[in-house]
Amino acid sequence: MDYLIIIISAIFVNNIVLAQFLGICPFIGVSSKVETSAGMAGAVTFVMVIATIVTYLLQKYVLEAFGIAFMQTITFILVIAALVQLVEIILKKVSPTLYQALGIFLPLITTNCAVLGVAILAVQKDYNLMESVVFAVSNAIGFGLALIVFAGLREQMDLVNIPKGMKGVPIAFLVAGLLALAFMGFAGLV
Amino acid sequence: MSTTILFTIISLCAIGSIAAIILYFAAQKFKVFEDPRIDQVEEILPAANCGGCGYPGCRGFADAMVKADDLSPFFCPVGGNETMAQAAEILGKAVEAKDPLVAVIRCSGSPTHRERVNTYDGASSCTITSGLYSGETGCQYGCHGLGDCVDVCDFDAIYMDEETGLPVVIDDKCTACGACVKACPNVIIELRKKNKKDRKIFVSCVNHDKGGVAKKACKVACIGCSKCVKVCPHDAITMDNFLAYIDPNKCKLCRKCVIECPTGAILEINFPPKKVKTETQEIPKVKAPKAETPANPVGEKDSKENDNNKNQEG
Amino acid sequence: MAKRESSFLNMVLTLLMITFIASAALGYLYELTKGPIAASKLAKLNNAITQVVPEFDTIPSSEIYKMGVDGDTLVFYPAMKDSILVGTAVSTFTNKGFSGYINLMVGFLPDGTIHNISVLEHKETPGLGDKMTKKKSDWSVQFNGKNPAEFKIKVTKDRGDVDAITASTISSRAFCDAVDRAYKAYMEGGKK
Amino acid sequence: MSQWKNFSKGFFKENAVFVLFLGLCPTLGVTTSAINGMGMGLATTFVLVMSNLVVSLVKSQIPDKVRIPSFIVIIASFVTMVELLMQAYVPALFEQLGLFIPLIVVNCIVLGRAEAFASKNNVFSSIIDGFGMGLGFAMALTILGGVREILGSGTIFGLNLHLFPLDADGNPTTMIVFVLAPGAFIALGYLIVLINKINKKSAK
Amino acid sequence: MLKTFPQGGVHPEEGKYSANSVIETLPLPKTVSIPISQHIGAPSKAIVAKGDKVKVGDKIAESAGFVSANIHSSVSGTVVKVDKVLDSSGYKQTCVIINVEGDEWNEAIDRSADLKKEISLTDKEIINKINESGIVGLGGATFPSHVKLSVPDGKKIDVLIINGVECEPYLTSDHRLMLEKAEEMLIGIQILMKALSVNSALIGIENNKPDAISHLEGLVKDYPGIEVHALKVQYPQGGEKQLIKALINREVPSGGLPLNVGAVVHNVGTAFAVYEAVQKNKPLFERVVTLTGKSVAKPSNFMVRIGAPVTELIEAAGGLPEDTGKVINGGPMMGKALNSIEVPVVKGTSGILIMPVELSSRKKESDCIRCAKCVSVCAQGLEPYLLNKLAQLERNDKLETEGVMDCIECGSCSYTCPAGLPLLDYMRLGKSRVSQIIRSRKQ
Amino acid sequence: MNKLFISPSPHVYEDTTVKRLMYDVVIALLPALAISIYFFGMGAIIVTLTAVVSCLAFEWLIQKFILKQEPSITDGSAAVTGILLAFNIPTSLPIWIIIVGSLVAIGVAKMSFGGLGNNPFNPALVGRVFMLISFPVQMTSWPVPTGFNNSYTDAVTGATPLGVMKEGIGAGESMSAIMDKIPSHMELFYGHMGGSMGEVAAIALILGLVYMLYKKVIKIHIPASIILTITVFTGILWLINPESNADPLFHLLTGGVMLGAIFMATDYVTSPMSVKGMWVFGIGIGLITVSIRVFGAYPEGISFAILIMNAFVPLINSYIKPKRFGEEVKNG
Ligand SMILES: Cc1cc2nc3c(=O)[nH]c(=O)nc-3n(C[C@H](O)[C@H](O)[C@H](O)COP(=O)(O)O)c2cc1C
Ligand SMILES: Cc1cc2nc3c(=O)[nH]c(=O)nc-3n(C[C@H](O)[C@H](O)[C@H](O)COP(=O)(O)O)c2cc1C
Ligand SMILES: Cc1cc2nc3c(=O)[nH]c(=O)nc-3n(C[C@H](O)[C@H](O)[C@H](O)COP(=O)(O)O)c2cc1C
Ligand SMILES: Cc1cc2nc3c(=O)[nH]c(=O)nc-3n(C[C@H](O)[C@H](O)[C@H](O)CO)c2cc1C
Ligand code: SF4
Ligand code: SF4
Ligand code: SF4
Ligand code: SF4
Ligand code: FES
Repeated sequence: MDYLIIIISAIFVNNIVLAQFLGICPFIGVSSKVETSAGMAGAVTFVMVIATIVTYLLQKYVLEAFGIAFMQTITFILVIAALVQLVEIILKKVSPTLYQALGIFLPLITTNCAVLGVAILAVQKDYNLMESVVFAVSNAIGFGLALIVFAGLREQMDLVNIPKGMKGVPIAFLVAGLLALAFMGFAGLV
Repeated sequence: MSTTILFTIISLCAIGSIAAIILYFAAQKFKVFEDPRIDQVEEILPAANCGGCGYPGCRGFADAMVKADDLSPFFCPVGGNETMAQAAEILGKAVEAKDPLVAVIRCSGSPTHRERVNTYDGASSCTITSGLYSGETGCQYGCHGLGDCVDVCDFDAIYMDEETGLPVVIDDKCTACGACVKACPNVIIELRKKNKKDRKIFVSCVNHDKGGVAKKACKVACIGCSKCVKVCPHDAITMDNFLAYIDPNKCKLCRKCVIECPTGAILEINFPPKKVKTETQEIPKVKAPKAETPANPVGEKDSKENDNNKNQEG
Repeated sequence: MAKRESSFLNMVLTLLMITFIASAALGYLYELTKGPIAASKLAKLNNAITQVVPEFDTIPSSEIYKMGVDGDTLVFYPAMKDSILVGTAVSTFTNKGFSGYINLMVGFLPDGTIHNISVLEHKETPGLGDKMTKKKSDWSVQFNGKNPAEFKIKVTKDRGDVDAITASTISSRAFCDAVDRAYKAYMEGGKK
Repeated sequence: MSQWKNFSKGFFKENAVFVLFLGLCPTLGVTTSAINGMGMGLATTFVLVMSNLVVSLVKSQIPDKVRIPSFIVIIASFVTMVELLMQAYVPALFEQLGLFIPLIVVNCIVLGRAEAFASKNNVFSSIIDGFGMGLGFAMALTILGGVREILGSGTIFGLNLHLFPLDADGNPTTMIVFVLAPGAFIALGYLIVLINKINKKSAK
Repeated sequence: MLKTFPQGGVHPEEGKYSANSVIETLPLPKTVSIPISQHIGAPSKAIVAKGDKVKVGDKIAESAGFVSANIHSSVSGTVVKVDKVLDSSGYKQTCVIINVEGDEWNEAIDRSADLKKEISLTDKEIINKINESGIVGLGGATFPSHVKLSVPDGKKIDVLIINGVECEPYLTSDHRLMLEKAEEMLIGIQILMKALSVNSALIGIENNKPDAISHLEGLVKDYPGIEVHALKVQYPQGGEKQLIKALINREVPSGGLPLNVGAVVHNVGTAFAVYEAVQKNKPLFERVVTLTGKSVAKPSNFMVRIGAPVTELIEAAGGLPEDTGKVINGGPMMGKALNSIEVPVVKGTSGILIMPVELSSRKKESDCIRCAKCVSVCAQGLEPYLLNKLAQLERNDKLETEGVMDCIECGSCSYTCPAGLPLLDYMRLGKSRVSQIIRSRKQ
Repeated sequence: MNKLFISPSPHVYEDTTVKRLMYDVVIALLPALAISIYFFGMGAIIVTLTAVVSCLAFEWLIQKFILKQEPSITDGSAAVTGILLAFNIPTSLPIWIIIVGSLVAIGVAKMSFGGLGNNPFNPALVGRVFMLISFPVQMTSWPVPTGFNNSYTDAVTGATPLGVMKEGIGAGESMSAIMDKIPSHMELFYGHMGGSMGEVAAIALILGLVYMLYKKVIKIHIPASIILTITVFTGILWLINPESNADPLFHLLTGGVMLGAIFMATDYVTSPMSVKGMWVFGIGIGLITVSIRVFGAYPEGISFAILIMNAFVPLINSYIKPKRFGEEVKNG
């Protein structure tokens, strides 16, 4: 049941993008097409899960063990940056097709606060390893859901007559706002 | 030094070194070579991504140029010779200067000259109209006036003149990308040489009908009388199927044909006024000094109308 | 200035240098700020205690005792004046808030009467649930001077005596839940 | 480029939030009030200026391949410093800004400026650039925070403006949406339109 | 329940004013101008020149390829000139202009009125005869009929479908033909069956022509293998894909032809023309044309010589109404608006419809309200609102994947759109762009 | 002779226009309006007038002065939005809040996207949800239906049946005890209950549905799929435990299910284009509505459910297509 709560909370109620404001830059930037959004969502899921596991271990067995929890930010980001590179390299070797699909998004993820944010949140919430993983996966799904729905909406925006001044990013924000408004309905679901 | 500081240093350095080692191997193993000149060339291109060069976007063009041995088939109409020279310099290759071009509209069939015989009531698109029938007038070759060319111009260089119902090119803004030429279903727009003072002489008509038919449909039609061909001292004019064409490469802008044309189908643009046949002119020639392109479109229109003080002797 | 080459040694050395300097600086700064950070945390705690119990002359935060309740711990801070217990501040919690966890400091007089309440931590919605804080509204004042023995710590909808925050029954319920938990623990054995 | 231009571009022409759309998470996340926005903006400015300074100092010593990791470490150090300092001296604000302080590290503006500007320019220009971009960012956040605070709480910098009618309990009936997530997006959307208009006008 | 196609469709006001007017023969015009391109495919080559004398039924232009058709003179007289004249295509096209002198027929033509039932020719000979006689589909597409009958090796046709649907509002030429020339038509169908070597033919007729249905049902008893089917009234049932689906529940694959599902579709008029060509040796030089319209004094059906000017028909039907706003070659759903009434009748002219001014302009256009009415009326299962937008934005790749090439240009979407959008206009634009791309890809 | 008109085919048009469709919706809404006025009196009139007038005014002002288009308020869509907005709010809502809601509905949700036909979210619902979140107190003070009266903001308020149920379940009461406090199903059917002004009378709304179906304004798929899904979902819950879950009929007759399913989910602009898509859309709305009602914080969820599914419409449209003629054969 706890896992269910984590999942529903992360995907719908406290959606990482629409309620927590994490990963907004790619949300706005990489969402003009549904297909690319799906690729981005896949890449984020991948990195987010691995990063959460690694940072969890780092936190428990290095930072807390040595009493240097204040070094969280710097170590986490270093690890994430290295990890993204590593993933890129391994992927290139192991699965060129997957690399083709996710490759272009990987560099973008380093500076995506969603990954760092989820890693830090998992620690803050005192989750155990399994819970952290579930938390990361659900957040990634929440991110993907928001991104793909949003990309769908933006594709439609290309086909309608948006007033000149609103075209592009402003209308994207407006759509995001209304999407967030709709998602408020999930409030209290957990 | 306290243990905290020590631990801090040790752990961070350890993480740092691990990262560095990983990155080093990454750098070693997966080198991807991309010619840095592509970036350099792309940087000097106008980034209009208009496709006027025939390549998908400016980067595609840069890529193709870097790979090519000979730059002569390449030309960026937006950036012009200057850009091409820069690109050549980066690539260490030679380019020939190309004459700058500008789009001209080869139809003067405004409602006063060309009577409307039908009313079109379909989608506002020249291509759609032309698929349907020959147009609202008796001339099946002329401009439909629904502005497909205006829509495709990325540089706002064409607008529709409300009075004549014909498109007008703003020479200063036109980059000769050729988008309008492709868009016009009746091939009315031509890219012609642009000389220093923007002077041009051309037959502003595309009607291939025989003289009588053409003249009946439109007062300023080329009737294929060949007078201009005979009078041209430079052999610049050819006659094809009752339509005269002035070769811009041969034409020396002597203006003899303009006077000769009985219908006024030949336009001379941006010439000082001439005192011939003034009495037959429909529109008095007011030669305004060529205005700088003003920023707002309304202004543009005004200045353009001055630019187009055509010799319309009907 | 020529760039350094990306040779293996250079890369590792550079990163090592940077991480070394960075960590040394940070470690040093941490040592420097450790004191003030702890102090400011303590100040916050003391401030909260002072708000919820009558005047005292001891340092309650140094005489704490704890009690495990409902899977978490309540912390008690007895406040004395002239060696007489004037009140006890209880740090209590609830997970039933609209957005989960809420942390309150409830001050009880020795007879169990609520002296005052302050909100330490909450994530309730601005404009709705956050009216429980004193900064936003006077709602929580209704608890002051009430003894839960006769004043039922439940919202009126649940047949209690507490008027809920308008449109925020959930937050109000949660608030009552936390106060009630503190009261029960205090009466059960928290009184020392 | 004159230093003034270098400084001022961050406010309008290359404003991180309104024009470049960078650093959006803190922009949306912390701007429930003007003061929060300003605090976050200033914290970012500090990191930006310091990292620009350090990066432009050491730029020639860093091999290309480890440029990004090195920059990240430098930036992360300053972020951690801000964290520690704020925790120690402005704990209330620190609590309000919460998660978004460590996230300065991934704020694309900071790394972006280090990459695009400081690693190519001299120390002085880099500092000026950092100040310009940072204060521009702070300005954007303060404006957004201000708008959201006025509409959502009826106050500005905590000052009650008495804009909204009071309800039965004596609290102002404000548009709470604006301090919640949807309001952040919507307010920013319209602000961008406004700034675009102003930028276009001033360009003429 | 009556058969019909399952998806989409509209039911415009029928307006069949001329349904009860017996086919009259139009008096000979003074001159005719016969375009040398009246069919889909390569334009034929004129084989007469100025000054030549021709008789009715003489070949005046020769087929210029397999997909092309011969053109025969519809009158006797002198060729005045071969020149470009405005025709119903809206453009000036090469026409043979003939001054009518008397009415002298080519001797080979059997002008007797008797019904000739037995079919003496073999299948190959029939097809040759049809080719020779310049027969093209009279259902509107004017596709050379012999091409459809020449089934490629490896393909098997098992049913002939005769299109007597006439789902276009106003038009009644097929209806009258089925009433007045039923026997000839049935023999024509037998000829076609023989040419295709099939032993089953289905005639599909919409239920709004009960007289034609009962008339034919009475007659088919004598013609083994031919069946008459009444169909629910639903436009565009006459489209061959829809008709095949309605009658034999086979679905012509996207991009495919009827022969992919073993069927060939011919119009009733074509069947009649085949009868005349094969049994009477009479090439295609006249056809039934409906002249109708709300304000037309005398909505009529005429037997008209190809090349006769439309003005003559209008005169014969009581003159051009005062309030004329639009003159349409064909029906209101698929017909083509004429930019002049001086143009000649051609093989594809099944009717001339005169619309009053108040019915001539389109609805005011506004933004698409996404009501999905266009989607639900599209018999091809397309999404016109989307294709319209994609065509405007020139998103050609997407247009292709969204199936623009499947559009049969029936016009139901434009007809129904409450926002008055010119959906079909853009669909055609999209189709032409995409087909260009497809063609260039093949090269 | 006149100049001949030339246009590509077709040359005849159906006589439905956007205007006609919209006014048909207005007509279909009249029975519900009448019942609201009967139960809520003056308040209903004030609220409806305010909403309609301000929606029309905002649309006109924005088109005239900001977008510089030709105003098109006569097309009736703003009036529909206005009426539906009014139908979704209690009849005691202060005028200024209604005006703010109209501004959000028209200005933010509709005109910012370019007006009729371009908005991805249902304007009236955006307005309503905006108000609900911003002004929860006012938006949840439901006047008691008393028969025609002149009270407006001073109306006596009470809880809606759904509110009573949510409270009751929250307080651990049994369903039968809760049902005693709630009007009978028959009363719910003709609208004798507290709630938003337009949602109370199922019978009037169904009358509107019948009219719109008859006039071919809408198709049955969306309302049917929503109602079916809610029936099945709540039916399952009810069968599992009738003491803590209300029966399906109760769920259908209370709250905005009927209003939402008939008038708001069917908004052309914000609903899918294909029949299959409409089913997916309706089922989604049904599931989310019940989830929010049963598990969420709000007693009623249909507004949110419709808005959430509005967001999915583009995806539905691009992945759930009508069956193309000749398609299977090609693939097979
Ligand atoms: C975004 C949002 C935030 C909310 N925040 C709270 C909250 O913090 N506290 C609360 O009690 N109710 C909150 N609610 C309202 C509840 O959903 C619920 O309507 C209310 O608590 C119960 O209604 P009542 O208090 O009017 O009886 C919120 C609603 C929404 C949509
Ligand atoms: C929308 C549409 C409607 C059509 N309606 C008819 C019709 O009513 N009668 C008809 O004979 N052909 C109609 N056709 C043409 C048929 O598809 C087909 O081409 C014709 O029946 C073939 O016979 P033919 O070659 O003998 O003309 C229609 C075509 C389309 C696309
Ligand atoms: C390029 C082309 C090739 C065709 N080939 C055949 C064919 O081989 N056999 C056949 O029965 N019909 C053939 N058709 C005719 C079509 O099936 C159809 O009858 C014609 O396009 C008119 O149909 P419509 O009136 O429904 O548009 C062909 C049509 C085209 C355009
Ligand atoms: C059947 C139908 C239902 C409608 N429902 C709504 C609605 O729920 N909310 C609304 O604002 N407008 C509604 N409208 C009006 C209009 O379509 C709507 O304002 C558009 O979304 C504006 O672009 C409806 C119109 C029709 C025809
Ligand atoms: S006028 Fe024509 S050639 Fe000139 S820029 Fe515009 S589209 Fe290109
Ligand atoms: S020049 Fe060509 S494209 Fe331009 S308006 Fe005329 S017909 Fe259309
Ligand atoms: S005759 Fe010549 S000038 Fe006149 S409309 Fe035709 S093309 Fe244009
Ligand atoms: S019928 Fe017209 S308004 Fe309706 S969806 Fe199709 S194009 Fe849009
Ligand atoms: S600030 Fe850019 S993703 Fe968060």
